[in-house]
Amino acid sequence: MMTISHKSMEEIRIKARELLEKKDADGVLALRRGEEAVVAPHVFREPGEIGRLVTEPKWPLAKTAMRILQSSPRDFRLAVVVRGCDDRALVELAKRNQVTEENIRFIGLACTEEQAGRCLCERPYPRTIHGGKPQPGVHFLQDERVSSLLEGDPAERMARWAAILRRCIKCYGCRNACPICVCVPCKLEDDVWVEKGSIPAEMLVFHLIRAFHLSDACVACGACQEACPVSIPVMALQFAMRQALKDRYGYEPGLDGARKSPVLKNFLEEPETGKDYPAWITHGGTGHE
Amino acid sequence: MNDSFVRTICPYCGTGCGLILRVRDGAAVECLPDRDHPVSRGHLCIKGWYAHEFIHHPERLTTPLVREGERFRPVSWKEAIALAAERLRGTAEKYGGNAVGGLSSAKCTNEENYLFQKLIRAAFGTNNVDHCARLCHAPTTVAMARSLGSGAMTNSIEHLARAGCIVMIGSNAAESHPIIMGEIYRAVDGGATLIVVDPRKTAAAENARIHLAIRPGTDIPLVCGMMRHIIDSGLHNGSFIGERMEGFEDLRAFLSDWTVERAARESGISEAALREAAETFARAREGAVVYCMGITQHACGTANVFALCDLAMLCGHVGREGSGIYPLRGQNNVQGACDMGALPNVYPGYQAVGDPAVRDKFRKAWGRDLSDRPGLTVTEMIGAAGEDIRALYIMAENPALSDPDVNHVLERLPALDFLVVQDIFLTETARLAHLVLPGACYAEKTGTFTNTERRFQLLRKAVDPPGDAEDDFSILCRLGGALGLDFPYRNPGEVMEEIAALAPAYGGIRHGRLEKAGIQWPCPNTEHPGTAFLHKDRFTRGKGLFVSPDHVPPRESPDGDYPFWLSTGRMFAHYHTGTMTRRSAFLNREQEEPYVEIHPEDARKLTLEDGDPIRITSRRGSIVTTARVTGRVARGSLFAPFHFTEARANRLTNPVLDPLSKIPEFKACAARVEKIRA
Amino acid sequence: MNAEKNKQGLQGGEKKGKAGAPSPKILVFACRWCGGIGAGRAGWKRMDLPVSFRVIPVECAALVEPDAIFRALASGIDGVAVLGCHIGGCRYNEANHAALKRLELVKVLLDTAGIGGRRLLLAFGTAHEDHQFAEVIRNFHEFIGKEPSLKPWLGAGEDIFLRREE
Amino acid sequence: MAHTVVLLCRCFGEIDGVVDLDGIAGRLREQKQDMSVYLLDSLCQEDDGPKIETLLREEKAREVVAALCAGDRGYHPLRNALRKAGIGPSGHATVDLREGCAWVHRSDPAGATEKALDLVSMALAALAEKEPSRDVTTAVHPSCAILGAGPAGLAAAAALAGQGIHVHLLDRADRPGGMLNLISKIYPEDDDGKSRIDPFVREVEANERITFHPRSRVTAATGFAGNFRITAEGPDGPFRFRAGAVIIATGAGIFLPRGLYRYGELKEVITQIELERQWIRGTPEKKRFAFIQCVGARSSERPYCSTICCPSSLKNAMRVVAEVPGGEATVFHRDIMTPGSVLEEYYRRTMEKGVQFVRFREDDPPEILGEKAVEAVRVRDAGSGKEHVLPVETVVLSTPLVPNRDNGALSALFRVGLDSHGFFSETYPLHPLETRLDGIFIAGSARWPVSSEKAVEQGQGAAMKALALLGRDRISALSLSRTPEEKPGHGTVAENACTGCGNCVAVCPFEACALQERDGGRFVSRVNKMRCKACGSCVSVCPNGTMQIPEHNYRVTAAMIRRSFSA
Repeated sequence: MMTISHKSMEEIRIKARELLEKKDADGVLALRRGEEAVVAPHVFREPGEIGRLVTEPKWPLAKTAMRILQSSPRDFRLAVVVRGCDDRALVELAKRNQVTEENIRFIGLACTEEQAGRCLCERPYPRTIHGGKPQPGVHFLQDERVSSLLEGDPAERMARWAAILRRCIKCYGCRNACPICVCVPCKLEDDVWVEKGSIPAEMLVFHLIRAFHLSDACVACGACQEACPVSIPVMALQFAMRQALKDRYGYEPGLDGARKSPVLKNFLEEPETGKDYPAWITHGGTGHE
Repeated sequence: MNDSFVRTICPYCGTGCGLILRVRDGAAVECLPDRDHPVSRGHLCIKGWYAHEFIHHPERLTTPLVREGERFRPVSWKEAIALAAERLRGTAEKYGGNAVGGLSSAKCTNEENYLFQKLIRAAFGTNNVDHCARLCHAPTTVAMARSLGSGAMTNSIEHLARAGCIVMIGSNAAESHPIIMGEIYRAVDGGATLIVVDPRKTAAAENARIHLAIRPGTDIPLVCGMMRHIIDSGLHNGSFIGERMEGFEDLRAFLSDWTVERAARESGISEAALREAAETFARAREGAVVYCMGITQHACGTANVFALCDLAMLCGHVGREGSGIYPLRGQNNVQGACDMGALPNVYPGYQAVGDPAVRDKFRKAWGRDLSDRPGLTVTEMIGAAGEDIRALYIMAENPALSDPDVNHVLERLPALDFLVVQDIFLTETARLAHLVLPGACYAEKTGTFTNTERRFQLLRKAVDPPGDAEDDFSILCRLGGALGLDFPYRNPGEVMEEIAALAPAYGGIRHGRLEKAGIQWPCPNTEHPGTAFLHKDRFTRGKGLFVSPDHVPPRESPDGDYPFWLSTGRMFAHYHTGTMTRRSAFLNREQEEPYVEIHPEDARKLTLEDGDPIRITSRRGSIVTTARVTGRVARGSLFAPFHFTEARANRLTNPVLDPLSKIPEFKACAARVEKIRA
Repeated sequence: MNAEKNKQGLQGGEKKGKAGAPSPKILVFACRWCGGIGAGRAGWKRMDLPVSFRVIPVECAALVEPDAIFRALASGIDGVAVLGCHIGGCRYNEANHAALKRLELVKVLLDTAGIGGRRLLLAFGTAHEDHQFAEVIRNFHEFIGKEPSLKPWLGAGEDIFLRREE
Repeated sequence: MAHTVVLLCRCFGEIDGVVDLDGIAGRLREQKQDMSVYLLDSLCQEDDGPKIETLLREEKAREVVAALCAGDRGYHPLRNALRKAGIGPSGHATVDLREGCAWVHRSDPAGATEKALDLVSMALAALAEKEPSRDVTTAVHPSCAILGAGPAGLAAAAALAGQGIHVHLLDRADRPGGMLNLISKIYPEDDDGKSRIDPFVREVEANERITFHPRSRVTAATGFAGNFRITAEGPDGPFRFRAGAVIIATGAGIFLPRGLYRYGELKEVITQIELERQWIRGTPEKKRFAFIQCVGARSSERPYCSTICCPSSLKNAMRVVAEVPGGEATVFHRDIMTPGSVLEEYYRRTMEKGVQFVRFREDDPPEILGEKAVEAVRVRDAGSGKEHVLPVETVVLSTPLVPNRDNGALSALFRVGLDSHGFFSETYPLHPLETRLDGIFIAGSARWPVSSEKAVEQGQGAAMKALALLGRDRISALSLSRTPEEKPGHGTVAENACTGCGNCVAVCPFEACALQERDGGRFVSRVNKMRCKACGSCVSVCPNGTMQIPEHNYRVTAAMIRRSFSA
């Protein structure tokens, strides 16, 4: 029988094969099912290989695509099978001059409803879809593990966060897996900011610096927490900031390559929606009234 | 000019996580977690994320080297192999085969270990083959073999997540086996209680519901106290004991001396805490015991393991998915090296060298006469170096850093007539060799590793070894041939077939079957899916055996001259002797210099500030390092990571051995601290 | 006049505020064209302020890195105030616009983490007069004094905290 | 290792009356060996400067921490001493122990002392991490672009040309003179507008150093102080030129009071400028004039006073009385603004000449009566509260000057700020003719409605400011100053670490950052140190600390934080 994901996989294969046959792409970055159903990333070069291309499990490829493009000649055109999050990530990377969209062929894959649920994804589909049907998004507070960290009395929240972050084994996985984190060196490696050589990582700086550096870039792909060996829901730190950007400036990272982050713009270029700047400041307060 | 992605296995700890190496232009440029891997499921620790960095390090050995005075001369393979064969054979002819010894490697593949022990045993008719398991889990193999019948982790790593109570004792998994720690946290998220027994306030201890900070070397008093309390309050699993155990009455009798009061007093924790821990574990629907070097590296290491087995079996916490005994193996393939018989007393598959039938089987297979006498252990061989042992073949081990009382090691090794070391870097040990053979690292060869949950996993070649270096499989084949043995293997897969034929437990293992997720032994035949957990309905030895653990306090304890407890171990960013991690730029940046943890109050007494240079001295020697002032260690205790060659913690450790397993007492010795005035 | 009283200052020991309760630790980043001037004027007026704050003068609020705020909180500081010029009054064109947006976002993150965005005080254009500066400092001092300790967040083992004390 | 000197100022007891400076000195000496601590009674007296300088020289000081009052700005003796002893911004740090500590903590000496020690330790820690910015210099192009050929622009042009500077004078109109071309006579001397500007116009025509670009406007401007590259649009197409400095003298616009006082409905309701036009044509035939002040000014949407309307009403009212046979003039006002002796005397004269003045309340303005034409004005006297109806024939509305429509575009072009009304704003009150970007100056009604007289003053002032820059043949980025103090360094990129994300470029308020492409399509940010004002915007948006102001680098901040409560 033909499951939804199987059907969409076929659609993706068709697009991928077409790109290679038409010589519209020099390679297709996607998952390949190897011997014994083992899945791993792969750069497909021949239309003949495409039969091995698979779309499950979810496997963020944006960063890998970037690395490949960065070490390839300028005219190298890479097609990438992108889910909504990969798509948004590549857009953000392009904004930061890490890739140029001209070199990328997007093969859009819409996630299944289950996948969207697993990721608490608000936008489980890319800009253009070649495989699958766009499913409704899921609100992140639907997961009680997340909501318990974001709602309720601050003091308890502090305790809960501290308790869970104390697990951190400082694997840097959240950073390494993040498609937007590209800095070398990275502030997290600098003992001026985060002290070295002990775990848990100095929680308050390590995690807040990491979270804040992504405040206007996080595309909510969840790669960070999927990479966390000790199951810390690190992405939960991002939700409120993403929401704030949406409410204040109608901004959502990864949707519009032409629009820079409003946080980099002044109130004349990028006014808060409805008003120039926060109410309290116009009547000369301190945000503490 | 194309990127390829090679699925392989992490070369560090025994967890055996899945790595994907991104290879570009013949170089491994990036490590990615393998989301499709049964054990790690897309997770890696800091070491795994950067496991590619040392592969192409400029200091890699690229050609065989022959010592000439103080210096080394590059030579051809032909010359090198000829020299090795001649000197080894010469020694055997002159002093007898037992004058030759071999240290195999927990870093090398099963196939290589098999070939190594076969080479030593067949070519020289001696059983002088051992490896660093001696220094980590020898007590486990001995004790668990005795009380359960099999010396390996009873269950699978993923089963930890299903436990209702986990007792983690003498293990700092958060730093040494981070991915396994992750499984434990999954259990905690599922409502399990985590009990950590550790003299230090480790990261894991901080996240435990109960942390029992016992005095160093008082594991047996604690466990006995717990068992006593469990029995007294009738929480032991009577039916389980009745049906599947023997020796209960002896244990009950033995425990009569171990009142909770005494146990608490000796281990230095409150009775209440002891009772709560005991009850929580006994009451748990599924209970798991996780332990590591903190248990084994004692002069009473074997007894420690007996105690833990007793505790688990007393509550019937064996033989089910969520329950079990989890010795965490330290090296990526230390399980495999043992399985492959790189031990002085057993052939592959733990078949005793003393058993005539077994010996006959191997004699037929290998076509050589074999010795029936168990050989010498690592520590014994090094102790006898230059006397009973005249020539030593060390494959990818670094005793000059990893063994206890390395000063002693550094004296002994040069006394050898001939020392050949096979490694990927010019290690502290290789520097002492007459002949150095350049081997290949995990990314440069195929073969199998067996992780701590008995899982055979396929290692895939991603890049070529540097220069003339060769993978250890080929080197062994060359040397075997030169020694007149018949090593006709075209690839490691063929070796695996030979192993399968000789060791029933691995009868079903074939490289072809390992692609997807590997196979957990026992796996008797090629249809068998492998075994996720042992002792399901019956113990390997039939009935489980309660063995009464006799408490032996550490041989050396603090006194006027040496007022501190010193314990050694690992820190999260480095691995073992640092041969690889300290050559990985990123990991080294995380922790560049050696340090010793000392409690703030002790520091204050010694007017030590964090980061001050200090000298640590024990009866064996002294090292210069820096102080890390931290509440993680107890008052009067020191903790020294042993990764740092510039401050070899093992210059200090005490080489006294556990009588049964011959493991040295790394975890407890006495030392003193002096501030070095700048 | 205070010759011997002020000697106590260097005796060390548990730092007590005048109330006797441990005094909060407040760090103030003051734009020299605004908060800096306010501080000076408060001085001229001999206003009496709690000793709990330390001022780090900056050219502009835009120079205050969010990371520095996290570093401060992680180093045992209980509250951070950023004093900048009013929107439109920045000496560096619109530098303080972006700064304000940025720091507002920091508040959101601090709230998320349960640390509380109100530990970060933003006074843009409302601290350049003596009484304004004094008011800001006094209120913030009072407010932070009531806030719970950040220990849970810092308590990654006493060690780290101790070690940080240099 | 650099020798450190700490100067603790007692301020004649103002500081150590509260803070135990001797104790602090003691503690400091323990802390660091290679450090000398001095307690002085003062650092600000005339003779202190030389004293400190010799002290620093003798000590061979490389790093200096001075703890004193908050007044250590600008030409403070200490600063001079430091400059003379060759200690730059990265070599010294000052701590405010008086206003910042002693004076506000007099009730808690113990706490104050502790705090003082912390503050000094913070400064020491900061100093240890400070690094000097590398300075750059640039040749000054001895020419100046002056936008607007009104009185301000003309005066500036003449002044600069007179000093040998080449001037590009641009104006939207086809002849110089600006608003003066629309005005018949100028108060208070009653000489006509032409005569006021003719000398300047002649100068412009005669002086070959001045190039007048009629009907031209700037379309693009890049570069920096000493070397701006300007593109303009003229009648015969675009043209480019270089300028070492720019003076913005584009003047202001005129407010048309549509809908106010039936303006546009009755043709006898006119503005001052329309009246001026009548005067230029000849003497108006109407006899009874009413002048209404503050039309559309000092209101909610235009809160400011335009300053020139009262004097011009006085002038025109006076002319009506004096020159129109049987002419009558009444001025309806909220207040008459005639600051300064001359104007006040002028006001007096108009009253003597018989001009009537009626004050009304803002909430009860005069009302224009009449169906087809203006017949009378009804007004309630603010003083008596009585209502009067005065027959008039012409109503003249005094409207304010308003910002030019293209101010916004211009400010964006040059990255100079506008004030809340939309006029060009100065750096800060002590530097009235300078904008926030070095090398760009403002004069005349572009920055505030002023009389032609003041416009001329400001034009000449701006010219002198420009000359201070244009007079030098080279300038350095660090010596370019927007305050009496030197610039505290500027943005510096560690290029090997720059990811080229472009955050700094997007955020820089002065367009000082730009991305530069490197081999392999990699981008790195470069800072134009001449434009950089060291505000630090780029620093706080740089994801990995690549962008730093060496004197205020993140290590400085971190060090201060760690020390902030260390006593």
